[in-house]
Amino acid sequence: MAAELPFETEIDKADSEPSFLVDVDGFEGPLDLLLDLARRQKVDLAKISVLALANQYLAFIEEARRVRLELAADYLVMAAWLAYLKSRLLLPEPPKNSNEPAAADLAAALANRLRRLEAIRAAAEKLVNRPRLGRDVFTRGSPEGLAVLKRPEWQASIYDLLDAYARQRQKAALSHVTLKHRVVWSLAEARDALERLVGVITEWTTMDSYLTEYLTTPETRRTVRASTFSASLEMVREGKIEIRQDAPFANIWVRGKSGDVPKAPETQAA
Amino acid sequence: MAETARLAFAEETNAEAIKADQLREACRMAEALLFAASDPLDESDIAKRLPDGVRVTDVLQSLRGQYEQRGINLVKVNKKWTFRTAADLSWLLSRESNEQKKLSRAATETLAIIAYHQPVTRAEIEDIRGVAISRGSLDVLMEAGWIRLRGRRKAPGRPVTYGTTDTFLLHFNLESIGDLPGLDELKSAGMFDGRLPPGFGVPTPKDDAALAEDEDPLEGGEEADLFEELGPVGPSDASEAA
Amino acid sequence: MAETARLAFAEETNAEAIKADQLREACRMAEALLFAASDPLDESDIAKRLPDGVRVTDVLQSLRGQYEQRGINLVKVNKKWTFRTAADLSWLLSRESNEQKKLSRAATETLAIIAYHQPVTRAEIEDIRGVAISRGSLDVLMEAGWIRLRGRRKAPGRPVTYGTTDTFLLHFNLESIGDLPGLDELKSAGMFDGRLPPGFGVPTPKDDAALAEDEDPLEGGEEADLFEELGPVGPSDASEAA
Repeated sequence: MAAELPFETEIDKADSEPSFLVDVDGFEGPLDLLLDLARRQKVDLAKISVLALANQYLAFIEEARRVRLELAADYLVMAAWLAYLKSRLLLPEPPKNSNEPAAADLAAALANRLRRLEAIRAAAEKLVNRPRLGRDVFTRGSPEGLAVLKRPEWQASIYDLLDAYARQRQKAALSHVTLKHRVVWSLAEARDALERLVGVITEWTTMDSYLTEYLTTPETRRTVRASTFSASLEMVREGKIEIRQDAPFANIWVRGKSGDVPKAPETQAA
Repeated sequence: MAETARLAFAEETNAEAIKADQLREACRMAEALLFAASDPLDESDIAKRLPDGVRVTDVLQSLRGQYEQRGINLVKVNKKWTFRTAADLSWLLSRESNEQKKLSRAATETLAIIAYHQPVTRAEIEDIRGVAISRGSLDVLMEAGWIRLRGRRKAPGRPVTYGTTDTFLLHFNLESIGDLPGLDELKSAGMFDGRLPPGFGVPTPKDDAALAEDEDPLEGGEEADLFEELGPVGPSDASEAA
Repeated sequence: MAETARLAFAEETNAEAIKADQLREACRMAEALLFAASDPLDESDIAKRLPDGVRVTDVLQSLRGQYEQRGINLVKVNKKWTFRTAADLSWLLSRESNEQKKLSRAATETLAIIAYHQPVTRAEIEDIRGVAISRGSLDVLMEAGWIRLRGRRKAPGRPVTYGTTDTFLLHFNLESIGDLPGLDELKSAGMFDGRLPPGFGVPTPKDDAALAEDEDPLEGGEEADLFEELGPVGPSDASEAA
């Protein structure tokens, strides 16, 4: 308690100062407010009178209440704590063996917090006032940039290669089988060919000899014969040609019916 | 005798001349690289592109010296090198168009606390300021790329620890975190006792990628999630941060 | 008399020193301006920002001289000034790095056909594949150094014939092209299933440098032109090749 005495005069002075502006908006919390109040004592924070500070803070809160200013809860919590601290500072120290911390220690801890806040504020000030990139100092306006050219290194394994080859060949081989379409002579084709040929031949001729040109493979032979025979029957009906067959599976004979030759009876042809 | 001595001397000076030539050429190369690069270059990246037989540190020290008095300077930030305009010419170059948003007081103080006390938890920041940090302050600092989530404190609740980034050093022209202004004053003031946990009291800021003894790593992908989890930015926060 | 002369001289040297200082400072300023500018600067733009009493041409000439031997040079382009990396160092600014890429399926298939059926024309490859080959596939194979233009087929249109290279053998670890497995080996390796039509065969690949009987040589310098003539690589080709 004795340690606090030298500051009594200061406390009075501080108390007698005109009341503060009740404007809590400008403060970043109770600690900020306390720091501001402490600065008004115009002494080193190490030598601050915590008791005076507590009084000032409590007076501030009182004033705020008087004008019915809404205060954030943490301001009130701090007020309650400071009221407690104040009472501890004013009352005689409890016996040494008590579990409660000494009032002087509590006061010192508060002073330390204020000093710490002040110190970090000073540091923050110095930090943000350094020459800053994009505000005070600048990097090159148009750097060419360092390019890394990516050169592809193609990778494939022999397995990939063989697999790809076999798969393609197999696919192609199988698709050839399925896609192979049968050659079919249409009736119209057969008739066209027959009409062209009978114009020049008036003698009996085997049908196959008309068709030598088209009978190239066994497969085509079948379709050409079938279609030609069908077409020839149609042309016989129209009286354009005559056909005859001497025996089953024998050659079929064909001859054109020239316009001036009188029409043979149809039965003759069969 | 005299002859051999003379020859040896001649050889020596010759070797020195060659070495000087080599250094000069390496300087040209480093210079070109640093000028062309759009970001600060790692010493090792520069070394890779320099000819064998020259030490990259020699080259960079020499270059830094050559540019010391010029309108552009070579600066080192956490082992990375970059050219910058000289700080004293800031008046000449300030661009209005490029004006940066002024940091709020809350954001400035939060940044300073993170810078000087890192690795530091949110609760510790709030303890120093005596007030809760708004989401907006952390958002702004995170967005600027100046702070990052480092890990989790090995303590009840495993709170996230914050630290600064290389971008922070770059932006504030600091060669390393040890160059923070006023660090000595803060240390000698010895005021980091108070109610902070033991071990927090010695303010040697660390922005090592390596975690501190009392830090655990963040889990994979946690970083993004964590930041999200801080909650949406409210209008009041945003206005404070601006 | 002597005294005044001495004074005058002192004054003169003093004035000169001041002038030199002024020029040096103006150089610093111009240097910083040119460095930070995102575009080349007009002389008049620079002049506007320099202190009165210095001639911008003096400053720029002096700067140009100072940077002449350095890794970056001050150059005048279209009446505007800018810093440029020294031309002899431009090779430094790009570094090649190999990037391993898997060959696309289309390219692999094309390569396989060329390997087995060489000398083979594009039309023949397409006939076997049943699909048109994209320019990209041939490009990639050519770029990889695995295929080459061999000659021209003695046939209508004289189409170019393709074959494989030694690089191809090296990459696929083949001692010679004859080491490519034949039909029986492919069958026993399970590459073909049993449903092969009768008469199905796999050619015995040959990559002789000597032209085949039905091949004509390419004319001199034709190789490069031919490749060009295939037309530009379209984006779709490129993506297929990747």
